[in-house]
Amino acid sequence: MDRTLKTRLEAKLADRLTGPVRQRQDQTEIRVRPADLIEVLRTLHDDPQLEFTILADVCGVDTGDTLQTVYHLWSDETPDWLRIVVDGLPREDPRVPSITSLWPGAEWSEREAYDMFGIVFEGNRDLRRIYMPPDYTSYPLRKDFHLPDDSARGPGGGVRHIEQPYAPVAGTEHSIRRTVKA
Amino acid sequence: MTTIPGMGLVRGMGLTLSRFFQPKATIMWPEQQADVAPKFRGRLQLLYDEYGTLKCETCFQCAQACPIECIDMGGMDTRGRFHVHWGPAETYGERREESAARRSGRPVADATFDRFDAIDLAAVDEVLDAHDYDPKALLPMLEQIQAAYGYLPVAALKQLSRKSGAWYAYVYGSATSYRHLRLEPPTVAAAAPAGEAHRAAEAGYLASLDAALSGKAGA
Amino acid sequence: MTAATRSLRQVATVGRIVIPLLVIFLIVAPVATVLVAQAIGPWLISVLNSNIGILRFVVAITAILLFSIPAAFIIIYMELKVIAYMNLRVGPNRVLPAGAAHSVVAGLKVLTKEDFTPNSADRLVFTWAPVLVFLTAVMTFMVVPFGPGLVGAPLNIGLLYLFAVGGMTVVGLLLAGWSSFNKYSLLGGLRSAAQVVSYEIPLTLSVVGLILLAGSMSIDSIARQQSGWVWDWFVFRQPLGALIFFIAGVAEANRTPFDLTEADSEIVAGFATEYSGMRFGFLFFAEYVNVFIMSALIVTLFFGAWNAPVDVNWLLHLVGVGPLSIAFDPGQLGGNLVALAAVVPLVVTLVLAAPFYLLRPEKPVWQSLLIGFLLLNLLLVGVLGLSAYVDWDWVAGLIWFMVKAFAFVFVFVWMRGTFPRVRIDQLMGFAWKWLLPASLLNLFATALAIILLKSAGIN
Amino acid sequence: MTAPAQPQQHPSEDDPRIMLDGQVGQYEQVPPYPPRTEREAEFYTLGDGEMFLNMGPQHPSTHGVLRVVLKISGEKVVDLDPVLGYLHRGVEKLCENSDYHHIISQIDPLEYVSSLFMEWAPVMAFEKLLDVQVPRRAEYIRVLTGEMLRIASHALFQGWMALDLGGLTPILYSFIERDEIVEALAALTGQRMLFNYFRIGGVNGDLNHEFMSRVGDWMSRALVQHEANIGLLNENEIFVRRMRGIGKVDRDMALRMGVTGPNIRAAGVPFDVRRAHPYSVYPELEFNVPVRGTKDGGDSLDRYLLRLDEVRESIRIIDQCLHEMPDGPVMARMPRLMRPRPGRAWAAVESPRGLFGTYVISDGTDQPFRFRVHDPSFVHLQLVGMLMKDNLIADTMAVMASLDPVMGGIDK
Repeated sequence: MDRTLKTRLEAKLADRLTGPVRQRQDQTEIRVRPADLIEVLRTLHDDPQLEFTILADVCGVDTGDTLQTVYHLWSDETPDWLRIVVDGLPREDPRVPSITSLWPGAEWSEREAYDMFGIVFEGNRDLRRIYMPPDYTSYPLRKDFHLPDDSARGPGGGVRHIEQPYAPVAGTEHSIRRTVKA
Repeated sequence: MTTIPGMGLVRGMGLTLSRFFQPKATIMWPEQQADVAPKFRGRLQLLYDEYGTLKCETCFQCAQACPIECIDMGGMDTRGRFHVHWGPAETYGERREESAARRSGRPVADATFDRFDAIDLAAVDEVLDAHDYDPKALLPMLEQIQAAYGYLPVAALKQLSRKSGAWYAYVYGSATSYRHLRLEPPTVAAAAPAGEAHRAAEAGYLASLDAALSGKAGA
Repeated sequence: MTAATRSLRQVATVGRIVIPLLVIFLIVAPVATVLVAQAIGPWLISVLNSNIGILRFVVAITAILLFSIPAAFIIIYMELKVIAYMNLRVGPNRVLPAGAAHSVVAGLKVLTKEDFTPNSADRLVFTWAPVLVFLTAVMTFMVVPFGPGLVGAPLNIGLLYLFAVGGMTVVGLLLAGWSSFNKYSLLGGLRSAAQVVSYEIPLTLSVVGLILLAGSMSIDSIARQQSGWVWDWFVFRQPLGALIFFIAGVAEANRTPFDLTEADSEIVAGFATEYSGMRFGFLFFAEYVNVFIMSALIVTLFFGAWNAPVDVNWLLHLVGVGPLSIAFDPGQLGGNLVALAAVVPLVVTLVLAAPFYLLRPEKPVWQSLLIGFLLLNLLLVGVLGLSAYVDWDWVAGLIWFMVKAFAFVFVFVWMRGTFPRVRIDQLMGFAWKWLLPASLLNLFATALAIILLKSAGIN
Repeated sequence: MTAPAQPQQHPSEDDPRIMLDGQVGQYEQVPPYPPRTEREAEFYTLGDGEMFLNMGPQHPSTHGVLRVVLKISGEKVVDLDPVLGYLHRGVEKLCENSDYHHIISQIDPLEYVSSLFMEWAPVMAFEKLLDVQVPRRAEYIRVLTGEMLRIASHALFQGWMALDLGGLTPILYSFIERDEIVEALAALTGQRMLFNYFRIGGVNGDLNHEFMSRVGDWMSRALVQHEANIGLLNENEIFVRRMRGIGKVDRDMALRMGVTGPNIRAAGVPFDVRRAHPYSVYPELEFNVPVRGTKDGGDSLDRYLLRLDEVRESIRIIDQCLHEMPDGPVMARMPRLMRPRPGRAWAAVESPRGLFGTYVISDGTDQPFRFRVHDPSFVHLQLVGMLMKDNLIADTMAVMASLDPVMGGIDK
């Protein structure tokens, strides 16, 4: 845990953070709003005291209620990995600005997140499905995607046609079986 | 790169020529078998006894012991109740066509398959809550689940396994070993004639056969 | 009716077929032959004599066609085995000892495969392109001298014919690539067109110096001028020419490192992508026939053709013996010949078998006798071969020519086992920027040297 | 009553009906659906004298089942569009529905050339979630086996590289070199390819005699053999001329494109996760991070040579591991059933291809709620599109091979 990184982040980003800077083991986590994302990343990249030059990962997360995008950064100035979480994206129309203007290499990762979660990255020049066929309609990594056989857990929940939306069961208020407090 | 142009090419050719005369690395399989490490773990296979009978008794102990549940079992359980299939259905001959039809997206009329459908699991969760998710209280939990549903749906067993952390093999083994627990709904027997309807021609043939055989006695 | 018919009725069905056939072959056929020879023999001989050119051509083309197939098989086998050994593998090893018949079996496999034509291909061209490729490859054989006098057509413009016909291969490849209706094939065909046409120029120019030196375009004459010792070969008078010819020849034969036309990691199989069955077999064979022709040409033009590297006669003269010749006519032995033929093999067999019998008395006698008989055969073959080598110069020439040609085939295969492939722009750049100037330089230097030597009065 | 208007349906590429009705394929629009993005529309519009060349998914040199659509003008590549997904099996979804033990075997075949690294990153992430201290001996064994596999992977890279340039022989020498290593690892782990050896909290089984004797045997000639094998290519003029100057990646481009591993070090950036964010026992070991490339970046040849430098460093690390291997247990005391408390963890290792990371979210059950795999090949393959502009078709293979992608990792 790098305490100086915490104080620096609090000083530089101040009100752009939507929550406290969380630290655990070798990871530091901050949360920002979608609208602030580009500015925050630019500050992190350009600031001489932060200099997060390497983008390690871009991914989407479905918490069961809302969607998130998560970015992992590395800097020579700190021994910690920095994680930026953009949360609170609505399930119906998740939109987040693309960071391809800063890291063009994020293009395919954003395509993957779009393919798997349906998150629309505004500004990505080539936002189309990357793994799934072009006529595919659902988003497989979302929690409401019905898995054909619940995987390795024994006698499957039925081998079904692969793309069948999860049918809500009468009497339950919502169709997602697992959620996480994000 | 070397200073003299072409020298690298010549040296490369020298290397290949020297390799031309060296002993070869090929193993002449099958005359010569590869040197396999004693720890090598290859394919699983079942053993036969000296009378040629399969030694496996479908006791599920291996499946329970396997840390990553890579062992699959297929066949009838010891009480001859129904087919048990773990893993991909197409590995078992008798289910192959059915599975192929299902994967093609066509509807398959199969009463036994309904037991794998998703159900309302609120009752299971209540039972689990009441017993503090403790797998030690497996039998009371199974009994209460059966009381709630009338039988033990597979989805309920899976939920029980997932929430309590007990291996599915363990849960399933317990559920099948007690006579008062049942995995099929009590109405399955009533549903059997409905299954006959799928085989209309056969039913008609059976009816006529029945008439031909018992007609004299009936009349 | 008679005893003969009655006894014939008693033999089995097979006998009823075999006995008349035997009668025909043993009695009727010789009699008929003699009669026919008596009747139309002189006329037939006069016809053949007056058409000796045509007869020679027919015999030559048949022999060459028959020769090209096993030659290709041997080269394919060599390629498999040599590259395998260089890769530290064993290579083919299942069909016959050391997999010797592997390529033959592979050829049979190719014959049995489906002959597939793509839907949108130009059927006529697609069908005939492999034939054209194979034909041009075989046609070049016509002027290759396998030994003194062993040449299909002793043209006095043999070299010109060779380059003219050899250049036609590219037409076949281009047609094959174009007619397949496949982009990979098209690229392969165009690549081969560009490559072969570019390398044709240095290939031809590098030989012009040699033509000046030899003063002839007849391949036979060029070969004869290289007789004698190793240093009489043209490679020592035209080293640059030989190098350019070799490099350009590798490119002409589409071999590594210039095998861009069928670069499998880039354009799958080039012009051959859509071919299957025996049509693919033709393309495949043509490639290896081309390899043999290139090696044969290099040997013929620069490495002494059929000549042995040592001047045997000179050596013998040094020792004091005249030209060796086994002037032995079996006919002069007369009746003794029969006795010799009856006794000598028997005696030699027994002599050869004796040590095996004496050393292993526990084994049955017939084994030793069999070994003795086999050894006798080996001995006979060796003696006959040796006498043929000494007595007939075409046998000696053929042996030396084949040894040298297959040595160069080995070099081709060796290069394939070692080198990666060049890029298309490097390939073209190499041809036009390096090989062409170098071959021109070679030509001017040769011409200048000849003029200077002539004016100085030497030769 | 009229039926509601059907949305216009464009047949899928693999719809069998497409082969039955209508004129088949040849003059059909490519691709058979309207463009979805501007980039796609731009790419699939042909200029003057250009044509498409569909390379893959079945092609001798696309490293698995990659499909690349090349837009070419003669032999020159104008633009290209890699199409992924032919090997996609949804490993993230599979892992989210497997428990923590299963994941190790689920993720093993991901990048089948260096599968120990695929186990290492998730295992590290789970250990962070569970707050487990891994025994030092286990860490040393992990480093030892990992570095051996790195050598095997780089050896194979060298052979592939030559094969893609048309050289037939080096791939066999590479496989012989790799075979010795995987045989040794098989003596330790029981498998030759998908080792399934790392466990949460340690490794599955201690070093055994056969492994040690095989390793000693191999180490005694590893360097000599390696030097002999690379002589075939490194001094070869044809090879060097084909590799030099193509696929140049400069420092800024490498950082912006998210390149990691040997590819970024060949561009002059000394970023190596083993040093940049040390994990396991790497801080205790002595080794250099080789860097190549000039001021204006590194080309394909630099990337090739850098991997050979790394092999030498790996041999050094293995030597140190064998000498300094401490005694002790190889597994921490772990509960059989793992239910880490809710939280998030990210762990990254330096795989032979670059930064391989996993991101795990736990919700308190025995299965991860979200399991994210970051594969370096996936990022590197993007570069091909940028590097290939105005190069030749043959260079596509050279550049792609020098980036060393493995389709199993890219398609997940």
